[in-house]
Amino acid sequence: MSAETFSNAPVSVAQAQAWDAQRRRARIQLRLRRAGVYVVAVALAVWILLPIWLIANMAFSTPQDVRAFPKSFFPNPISLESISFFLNAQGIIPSTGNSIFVAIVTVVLSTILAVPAGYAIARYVFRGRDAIRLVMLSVRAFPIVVLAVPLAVIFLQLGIFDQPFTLALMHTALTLPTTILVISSVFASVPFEFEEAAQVFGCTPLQAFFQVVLPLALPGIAASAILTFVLSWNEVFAAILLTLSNRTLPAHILYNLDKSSDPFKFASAFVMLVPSLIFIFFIRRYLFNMWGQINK
Amino acid sequence: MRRAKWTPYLLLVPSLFYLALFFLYPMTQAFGLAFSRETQTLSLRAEPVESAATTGALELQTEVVVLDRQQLDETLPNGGTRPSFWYLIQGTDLAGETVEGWASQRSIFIENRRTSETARVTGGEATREWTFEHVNRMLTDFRFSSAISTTLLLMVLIIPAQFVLAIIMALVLQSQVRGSSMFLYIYAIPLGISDLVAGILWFAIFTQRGFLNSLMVSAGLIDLPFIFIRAENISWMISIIVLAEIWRATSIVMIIVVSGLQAIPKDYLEAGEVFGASMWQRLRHIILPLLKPSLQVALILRTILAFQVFAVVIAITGGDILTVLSNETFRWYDPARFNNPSVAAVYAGFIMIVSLAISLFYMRAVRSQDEATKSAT
Amino acid sequence: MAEIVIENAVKKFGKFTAIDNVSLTVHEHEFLVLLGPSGCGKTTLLRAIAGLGMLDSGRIIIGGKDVTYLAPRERGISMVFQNYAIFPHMKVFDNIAFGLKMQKAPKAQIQERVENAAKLLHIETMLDRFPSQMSGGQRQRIAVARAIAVESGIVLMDEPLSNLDALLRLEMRAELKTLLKRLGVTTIYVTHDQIEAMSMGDRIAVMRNGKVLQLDQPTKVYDLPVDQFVGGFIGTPPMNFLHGHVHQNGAGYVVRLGDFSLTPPQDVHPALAQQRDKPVIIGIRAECMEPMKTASPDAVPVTIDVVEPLGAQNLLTARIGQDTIKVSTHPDFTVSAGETIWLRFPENKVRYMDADTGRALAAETEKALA
Amino acid sequence: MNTKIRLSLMALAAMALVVPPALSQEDPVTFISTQFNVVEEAERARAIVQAFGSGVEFVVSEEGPAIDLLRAEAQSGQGVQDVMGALHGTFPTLAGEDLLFDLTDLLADIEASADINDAYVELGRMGTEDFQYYVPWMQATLTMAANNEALQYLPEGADINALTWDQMAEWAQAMFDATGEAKMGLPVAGLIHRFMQGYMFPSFTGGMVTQFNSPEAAEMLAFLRDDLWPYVNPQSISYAFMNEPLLSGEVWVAFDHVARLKPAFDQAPEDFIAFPAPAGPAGRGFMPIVAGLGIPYTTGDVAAAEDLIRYMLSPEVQAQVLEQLGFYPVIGEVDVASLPAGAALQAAAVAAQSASEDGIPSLLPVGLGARGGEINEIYINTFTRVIIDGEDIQTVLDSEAERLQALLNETGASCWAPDPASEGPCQIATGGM
Repeated sequence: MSAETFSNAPVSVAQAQAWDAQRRRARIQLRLRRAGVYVVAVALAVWILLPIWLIANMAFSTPQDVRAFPKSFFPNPISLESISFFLNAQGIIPSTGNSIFVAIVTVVLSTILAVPAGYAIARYVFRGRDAIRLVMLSVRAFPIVVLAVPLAVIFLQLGIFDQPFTLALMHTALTLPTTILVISSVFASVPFEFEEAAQVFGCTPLQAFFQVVLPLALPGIAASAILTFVLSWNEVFAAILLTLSNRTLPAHILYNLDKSSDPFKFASAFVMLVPSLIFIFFIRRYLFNMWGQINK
Repeated sequence: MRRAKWTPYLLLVPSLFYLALFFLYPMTQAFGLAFSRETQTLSLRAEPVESAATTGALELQTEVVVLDRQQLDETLPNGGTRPSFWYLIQGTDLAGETVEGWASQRSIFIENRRTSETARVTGGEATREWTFEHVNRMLTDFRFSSAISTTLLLMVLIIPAQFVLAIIMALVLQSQVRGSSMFLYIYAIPLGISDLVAGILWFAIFTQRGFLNSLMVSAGLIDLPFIFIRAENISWMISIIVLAEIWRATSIVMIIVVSGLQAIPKDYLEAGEVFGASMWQRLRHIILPLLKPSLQVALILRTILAFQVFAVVIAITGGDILTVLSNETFRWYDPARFNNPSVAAVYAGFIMIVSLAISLFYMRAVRSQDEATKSAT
Repeated sequence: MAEIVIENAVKKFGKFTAIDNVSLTVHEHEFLVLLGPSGCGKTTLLRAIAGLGMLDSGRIIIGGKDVTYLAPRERGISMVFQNYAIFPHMKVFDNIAFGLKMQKAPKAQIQERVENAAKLLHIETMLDRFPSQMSGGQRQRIAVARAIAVESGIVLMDEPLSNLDALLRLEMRAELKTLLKRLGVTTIYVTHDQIEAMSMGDRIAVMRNGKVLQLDQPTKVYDLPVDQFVGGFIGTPPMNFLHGHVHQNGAGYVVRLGDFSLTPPQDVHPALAQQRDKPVIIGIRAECMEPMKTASPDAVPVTIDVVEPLGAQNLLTARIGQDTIKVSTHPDFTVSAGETIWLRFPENKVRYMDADTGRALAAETEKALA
Repeated sequence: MNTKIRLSLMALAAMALVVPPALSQEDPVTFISTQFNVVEEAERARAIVQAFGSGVEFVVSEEGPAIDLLRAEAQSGQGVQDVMGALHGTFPTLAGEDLLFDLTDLLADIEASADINDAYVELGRMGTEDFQYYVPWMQATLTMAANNEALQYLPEGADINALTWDQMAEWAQAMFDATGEAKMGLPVAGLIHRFMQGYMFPSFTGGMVTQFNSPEAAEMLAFLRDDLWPYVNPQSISYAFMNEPLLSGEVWVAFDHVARLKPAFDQAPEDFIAFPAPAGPAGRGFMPIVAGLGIPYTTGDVAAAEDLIRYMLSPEVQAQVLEQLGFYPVIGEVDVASLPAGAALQAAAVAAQSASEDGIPSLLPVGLGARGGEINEIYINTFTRVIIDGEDIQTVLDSEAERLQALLNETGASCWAPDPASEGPCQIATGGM
């Protein structure tokens, strides 16, 4: 059934035209506003991407072009000379290996420690729960420098200084509070009813955890693991203090920064940046979840 | 939610133990480093062996007379041998007494092992004592005050700009423009970028033959490259660091703000619209007040991180002319420079105290508002 | 003047049409209820009137002014939200004063209007509190007070009572109705609760699938539903629908229900003519039938399946052919399951509907929408 | 493609897990060096060292950790490091803790076939008479380098091999006036402390430490601040190595360590010339940098370690080190003539600098030990406070002199040339305390 028009006054042609004009104007205004937002969005994106483009441009230029002035904003010719020079330079492959090793150990350790702790915070009401959350928050707020210096001295005394494994211990300490809070929010987002249902249908609490909760929480835990990886991969202050001959990639680069040529510098920045680009892409959807919960 | 007596504690024990091991223990050690000093005194021995009874003690740099010497052949654990020299020396100790006894070559400097008649004490056993010397060294270091002021200046310049930018980013993302998931990714990219890389990126733009000068010279705006990184005009270097830090660390604020925004029921904003609030009024009267808890978290986090700003500064300025607190910590720790972990520990403690104090101040400021909110209960 | 005219409003979300060419007029001082099941587009329509979502086509005219493309704040309306949207960071006073403050009203005026609104809603003692310390009902009152404080003349309400418990809802219903009548504001009120709609509205617009099916006074909508859906949606129990057959009977028509024949009123006959020898739906409300314990030629026998004594009435569930019928009887009318009773269908209470489209076969249907 | 990336990532991770930095083969000769820490240099040095034999391992380390390592090995009695290569300044700590073999016999053996610079042999004895802590390994210094473009602005009548600091300032000003850019560069984020210690202070005061707060030192700083710095490229504050700014053309005239200038000479020998540092009123201060090779007591194989040192002192290796790493031979038997153009240019400048008649070789005080870095900070601070921060010269000199004297007293470090040798801690003549 089609509805009828109920406005009683007949519409004059002039008025109809006026309405049309008004409609057009409003549309344009709306579109302008949208376009405005879009322009801001794009401008912000350019602001983020431009430096990355420039460094990529440098990384793929010949060393001559890197030193040229004025510099070109596009690599011409595209050259892998700088990148391959960087990758072949002494210490890069081992320090990359160290970085990956440290990051993996950090991820494994902090996840193993954080899963039970996060679960406890998410699921149980107990005396001191808020205090523990507060401790987590304040601990993650500690300046790294405060810990790195004494830890370096302690590790030296213990004879475990300058080993990737000990750096991973330190990185675990740095990332653990964040990881616990993130994982607790991941668990909190799995409805408790599921677990109860599983138990009603015959699971032990442990079975319920492994059969129901963990599979549901796994993507979130994986995202938190990636975040932990990125944190460890980028961390430079503790790394430069706690390692010497077994430096991680950022520490190695920072230490050689003032001694390195520009092509090396720019290639190193680019190579360090690439994993971040990839990892952030994978966890972009989880970022808000993780932080949304930490806020609370 | 469950109630249980022991389970949650059991689950938390490993983490808490770990944190105690890597936070509490280093903290106490840092305290020890910062407030104690190692001094050396040479214990003289009755016989030319380390285990012999002591006959007295001498301060470092004491000039001594060599009365007798002995050359022993020491067998090393790896099977080799080395000559080992012991000297019967005599000198004046702290109390003014003349003491004499045996000391190994390790502890004294002697020009000729076989013929010299005098030597100087250069080694001994370490003893620790409490001291404010390291605190004093930090306070009297001429870079200390400039490190503080630069750090604070950076904080004051960076944080507000980051918040404004992060809120704009968040609002743009909230407005659901086309491709907003792509924009979200792009805005989040710096989250994974280390301060070191960010520093190199922005250095490449602002260095004398960098991109900005390339652009300006190519465009004919200037004839000669403008030198931004120069000691005569610190404000340029500050500006570059500020830009780099805003570029790098706004993402985290953006994430926090967006998740805070998402938690604000749409109703509130619509109610604002219906009741006549303009976009600005909605931001001012509804969004920002409701975002406050999120902004607080971000503010504390950013403040603490601002005190740790390090690699960006090094990468852009070289780190000597323009210095910040964490750079000073590193300078004092660095074996190639001061090689003095004690002063570094004092710096680290200072950073911690200041950033905790500021965080507490924020929390206090927040709480007074919260209490106002709840006072009517 | 606070008349609201909606002309040919269309709103689509992708392929889904939320508002499908709706036109209606809300008169000044009128209390109009938009009623319909969830997803029928009533809230979308309300939001379009508020300006919280722009129409794809069509126009909205408020007080003679075309507001189709205006922002909400330029439309001179106020609104009560389903979840109240009471700002948690503002005291009750500031919440109520919000609209006025946004318009930068003078302080004295704000004070006066807030106090008046608060008094009207009996929350004048709570102005200094924060909403977090208030109950659902109190928040509801704040939301209403905020809406009336701006004195815009138009209040839009989006299921405002749905979050209250049953008792409170009953109380608020009456209070809101009198309050809004007294203030003389034009109200558009969205609900899915047909009792609320019946009890509060001057007129009800029943919506389904983005269309307004019927717009009329509550009693009209109740008694003369425009189609099977409206009849089924409104009323507890819903209208009974029986399957009949149209037969020509000389110049006129009868509708056969099994062996039983119903004689429709004359004005339906032209419509029935079109349905000759076809099935037709007979709609009748449970309380409109006369139950009898003895057979009568003008009554149809039915077998009782279930008897539900509800106090004020007895609700019988009976079978008539393949159809089930609900009959509401006086509590004194005592029967038990398995018995047969006879039902008389008063001629003017029966609605005849097209078996395919469900639309009523009646001349006054068209008029009812006016 | 995805799998490829994943595989290579896994391989990298596996490498990190399977081949932890520990060693693999059985007991090679391990050569730990505090030199050639720069990525590119370390690779070339490794290639040279490994030509000695299959089992040799070349490890680079910063000074502090290298010392800690030897210390730790001495405590355990078992050592992996067989040869220690370091700058002269590193050895006092090792000597003080008695960690090194006496190499007197080895040195005599080498000297039978090679002529080692006597001054450096003496340095290797660390002030003792009968204990050779290290065998001199190689030497370096800091010189000037200039782009040929700059030569046209050289003040008239100036001999580039015998410049004075005043002429240098004139030159820098002439370049500035002509191009509008400050074309002189100093490594302010690099070895600026060496510039002060070994060049400015000795050239103006005739000493490095003892004349620290003398009127001549004040004059020198005033010259630096008023006459030279205005024509120094302001971005010098971020320069650590001068080869990059030279190569890119940001600066035309630069001062730096020969090794740090070397890449420029290697890449574009035709564009650059090298020349000695200018002279001041007191002479031509310059800083010879000597590196030595020592053998820790904990070596497992003294004979192999000695062989490696002999190898490192052979003319061929010394020539290779010069050619590829920019460190100069300590023996006289190296044929410099056959060097590539860039290396030859630098070698000539080094020779001219050390052979100049008014030359003042300047060495750091000996015995600063673990606090060796602190003396550098004092000279850096002096530069920063006066030149960058614009503090009053004498105030800065006096307060830094106080720190310097305290440092010397606490460590017992003694003076070397150009300051008169001291008994006990070096003393600043004008009363630092």
